[in-house]
Amino acid sequence: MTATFELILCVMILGTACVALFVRDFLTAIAFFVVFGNLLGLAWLAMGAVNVALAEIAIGAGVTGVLLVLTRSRLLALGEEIACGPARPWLRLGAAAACSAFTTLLAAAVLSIAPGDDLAPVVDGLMPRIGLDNPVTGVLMAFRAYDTLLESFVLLGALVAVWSLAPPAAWPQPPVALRMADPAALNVAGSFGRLLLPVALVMAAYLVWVGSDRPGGAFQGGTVLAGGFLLAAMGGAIGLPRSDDPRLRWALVAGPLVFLAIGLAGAATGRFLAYPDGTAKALIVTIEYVLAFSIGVTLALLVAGPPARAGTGP
Amino acid sequence: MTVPAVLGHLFPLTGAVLVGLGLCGFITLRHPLRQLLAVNVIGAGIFLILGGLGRGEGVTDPYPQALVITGIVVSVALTALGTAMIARLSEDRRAAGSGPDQPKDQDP
Amino acid sequence: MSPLDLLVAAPLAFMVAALVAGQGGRWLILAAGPVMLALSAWLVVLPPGVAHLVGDWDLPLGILLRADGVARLLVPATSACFVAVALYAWHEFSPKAGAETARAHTFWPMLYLMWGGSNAGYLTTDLFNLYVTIEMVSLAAVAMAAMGSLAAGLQYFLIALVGSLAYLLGVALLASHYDTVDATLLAVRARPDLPTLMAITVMTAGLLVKTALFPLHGWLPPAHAAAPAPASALLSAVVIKLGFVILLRLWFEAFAEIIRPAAMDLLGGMGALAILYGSVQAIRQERLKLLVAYSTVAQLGYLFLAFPLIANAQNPAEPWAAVLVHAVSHMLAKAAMFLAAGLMLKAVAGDRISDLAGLARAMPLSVTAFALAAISLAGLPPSGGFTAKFLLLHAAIEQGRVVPAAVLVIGGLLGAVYLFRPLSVAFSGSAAPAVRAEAPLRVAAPLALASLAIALGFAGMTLIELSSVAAPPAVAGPVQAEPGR
Amino acid sequence: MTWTDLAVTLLLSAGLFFYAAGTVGLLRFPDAASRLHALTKADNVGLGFVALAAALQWGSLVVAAKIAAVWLFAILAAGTSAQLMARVARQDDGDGP
Repeated sequence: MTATFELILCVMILGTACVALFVRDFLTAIAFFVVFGNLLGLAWLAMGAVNVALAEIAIGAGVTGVLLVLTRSRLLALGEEIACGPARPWLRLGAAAACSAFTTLLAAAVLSIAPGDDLAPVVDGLMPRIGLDNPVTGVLMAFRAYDTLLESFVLLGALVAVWSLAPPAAWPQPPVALRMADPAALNVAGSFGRLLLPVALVMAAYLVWVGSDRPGGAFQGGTVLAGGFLLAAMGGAIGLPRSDDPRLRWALVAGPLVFLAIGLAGAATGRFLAYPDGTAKALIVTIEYVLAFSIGVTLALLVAGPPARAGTGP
Repeated sequence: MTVPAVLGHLFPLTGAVLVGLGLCGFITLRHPLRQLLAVNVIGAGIFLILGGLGRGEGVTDPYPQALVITGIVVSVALTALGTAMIARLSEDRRAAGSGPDQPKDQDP
Repeated sequence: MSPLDLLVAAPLAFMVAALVAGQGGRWLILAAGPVMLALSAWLVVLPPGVAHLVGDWDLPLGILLRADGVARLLVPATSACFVAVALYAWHEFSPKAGAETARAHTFWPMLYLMWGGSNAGYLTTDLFNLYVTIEMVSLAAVAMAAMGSLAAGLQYFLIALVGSLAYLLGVALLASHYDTVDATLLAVRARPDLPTLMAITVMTAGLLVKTALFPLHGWLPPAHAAAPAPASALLSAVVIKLGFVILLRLWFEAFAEIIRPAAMDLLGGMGALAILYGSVQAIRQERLKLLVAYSTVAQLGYLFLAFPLIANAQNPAEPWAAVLVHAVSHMLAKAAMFLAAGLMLKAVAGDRISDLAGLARAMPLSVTAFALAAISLAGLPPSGGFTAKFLLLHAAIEQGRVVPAAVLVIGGLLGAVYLFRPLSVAFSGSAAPAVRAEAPLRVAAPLALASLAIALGFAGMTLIELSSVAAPPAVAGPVQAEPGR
Repeated sequence: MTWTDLAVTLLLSAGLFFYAAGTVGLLRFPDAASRLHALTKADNVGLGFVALAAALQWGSLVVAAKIAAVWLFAILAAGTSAQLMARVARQDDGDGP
């Protein structure tokens, strides 16, 4: 029964991926990509990896899908075609042959690796030292906190990189407004956004809180928060900030900064990113709350794009 | 190879095929936005390999799970940069007019 | 406290500070420069074998940081490059009231992100952690390349993205197969089976794309040539070195027992072709920055030409030192050359080599910096470049390898040819063009870097000693104890 | 098979029926407005039945409350997006012949 379900799931994942990649119309491609992301989320659920399922659906399908849709509409507004003609036959044939050969080799390599959760006992053995129950949060925030610290700076750096693309004379204006142009539609979206923003706040806080012991965490919570911000911005309930707004700057850096500061405090008393005995849980939850907030703001602004000259709109 | 053994590898194998499909898409699709979508499919395939091979009895190893979450966040950050670059490039080309120098910018 | 942590934490703290400071972000280099140079010096003088686990979480879960010879040579050179580039960029990326640009504000946080990312990459032995650091560096690099040409930046971005994913695929296979991604543990655990070979292949291919080894170099010249001078300097000097360092870790540490001599020869052959192709292309260029960019393609070849020489040497420590000295001196000389070229081209308001006529009289210091950098790049004595190429040639002759020896000699000659051309134009011409005086800092930065590249030629023994600190067993020989925990 | 199991099965079947009906409507109805009508109304009823089945199966009030919240938000999202899509569809019709 389970095997049948997983088999059907995998076939559907591959099918939606094929459509998303090779269908002519790009809007169809994006729609199938989002479905693909949600099916992947189901696959992660089937594997018992709820943390990843949440991240995949919220970030992989959700945020990436929104990014693709927004970019498509911006390109269309500029009159650019996205559905380009098919590649030359010999190129398609060659690519198909090369990729099949590569896939076969990769599949053979994958088949010769025995699946197993060999590190799970190691992680479980270390969990009592940090006082959390969710082992994934343990790995992310303690055993491999260094990765997560650098990753939070990758996210922050991506926003700075996006800002660097602002056209001349656009700095430090806000990005192109996300609010809907049609007044009636704005009304509908506005009441939805106003209703959902507080719900998203509560939901994000909840996700971070349960993340210590059950699936959830800073990245999942931050993404929910970003979704709330974006919906509110589309409905005109909140405006987008100027990129030189000091409050915005502090909101963006707060998470990485607190993480770095706690890491350095650990270095002062012993080891970089080590949590003194008994304080691990409190410190981790603190980092996660501030980090989730910063991630929410950063992701929302990443979707909004670089600063734009006032008066330019889609 | 027995059937259950293949079933144990079901998700990683799907991941391997996704990597191949995405690579094929990256090579044959000419528009950067579609290439970006293909890159995301490759990434999803890699994560499926990583997570699927960490699958034990009932639960999945938290170690690869954490690596995958980090990978997903990094890849969304890069996707955001990519889409912003694509949109800005299109704006610049529009502003410059579709002059004769436009094809020069495209990769051959 | 240990410099291993602070070398990463400090640039990231400065990135945060630059974001919060906004307009004043560029002033931070006055604090960051001394701090980072001091930390680099501290790293160099640490006792050998210093290494520790982040947060004291043990392997295979945790992440090991280590002060080996590679880090001890590359971290200080990287810091020198960043400080010089930042001082040079001081005026170029300054927010002017009324005409603020996005790049004046965003250049500084990205500079610190790249700085922290490079240092993190040199210091860690964890292959997944290296993936995150690669992306930190690429992100800033792509944005800097896009400041010159958005189209070239986008092409670079897509190629770098596929390169990193190939690397990540290899990491995924290794993580599932060996339940660790630490290079020091993999060195013990790795077996020559299909998943391992597959992982090595895709990781190497991905890193070679990012390092732009011929014939995977296509994206480099347009991106590096179009960017603003400080960005070009960082891209050519620092960014591509990270991929090379990871390759060193993979080929000589994690999988030293597995990799066959034929693979080493293949990589060496690609390096030889890169030297010849890049040099010939550099000779053919009419634009100065493209010439310098193709020179990067050629100089990268030397790094890989050395791979089989290290693997087959009686005393591998010598070519190992050579390749690291070459990486360091190329870093300093290439950054100096791009900065000097930026000044020269700005002065004549052109981008062709023929525009430079008579410039040696108008801006002697900048042309001198260019010339000093050229001496090191062409491998003329006394310079770091000479030390490196001499050691490589010595190793090649000792092993009786005619082809690498010939390529080394021919590459040196071709290098002299393409580097001499812009200089001869600059020294020619009877009238000196009228040139606006540049700020002293901007003139001093390339001159200081180029002088450092020359000075390395007098520090040969020190460099060779440094390079052998905590070297992997494949290089240091079996007597050396396993890298410390 | 207990009475709970029977009820769950019945509820699930009812949910599936409404989902199928909604899908048939999406495929067969002639214009955008009626397709949206099929999608939002039928599917939300279907989701309601499935949610009820899940809550019953779980047999915990807290979980039932959570599932009810999920159902409410799904209805809200479906209603809002249907409104927005209908407006776009009407504008497109107005532009057309």
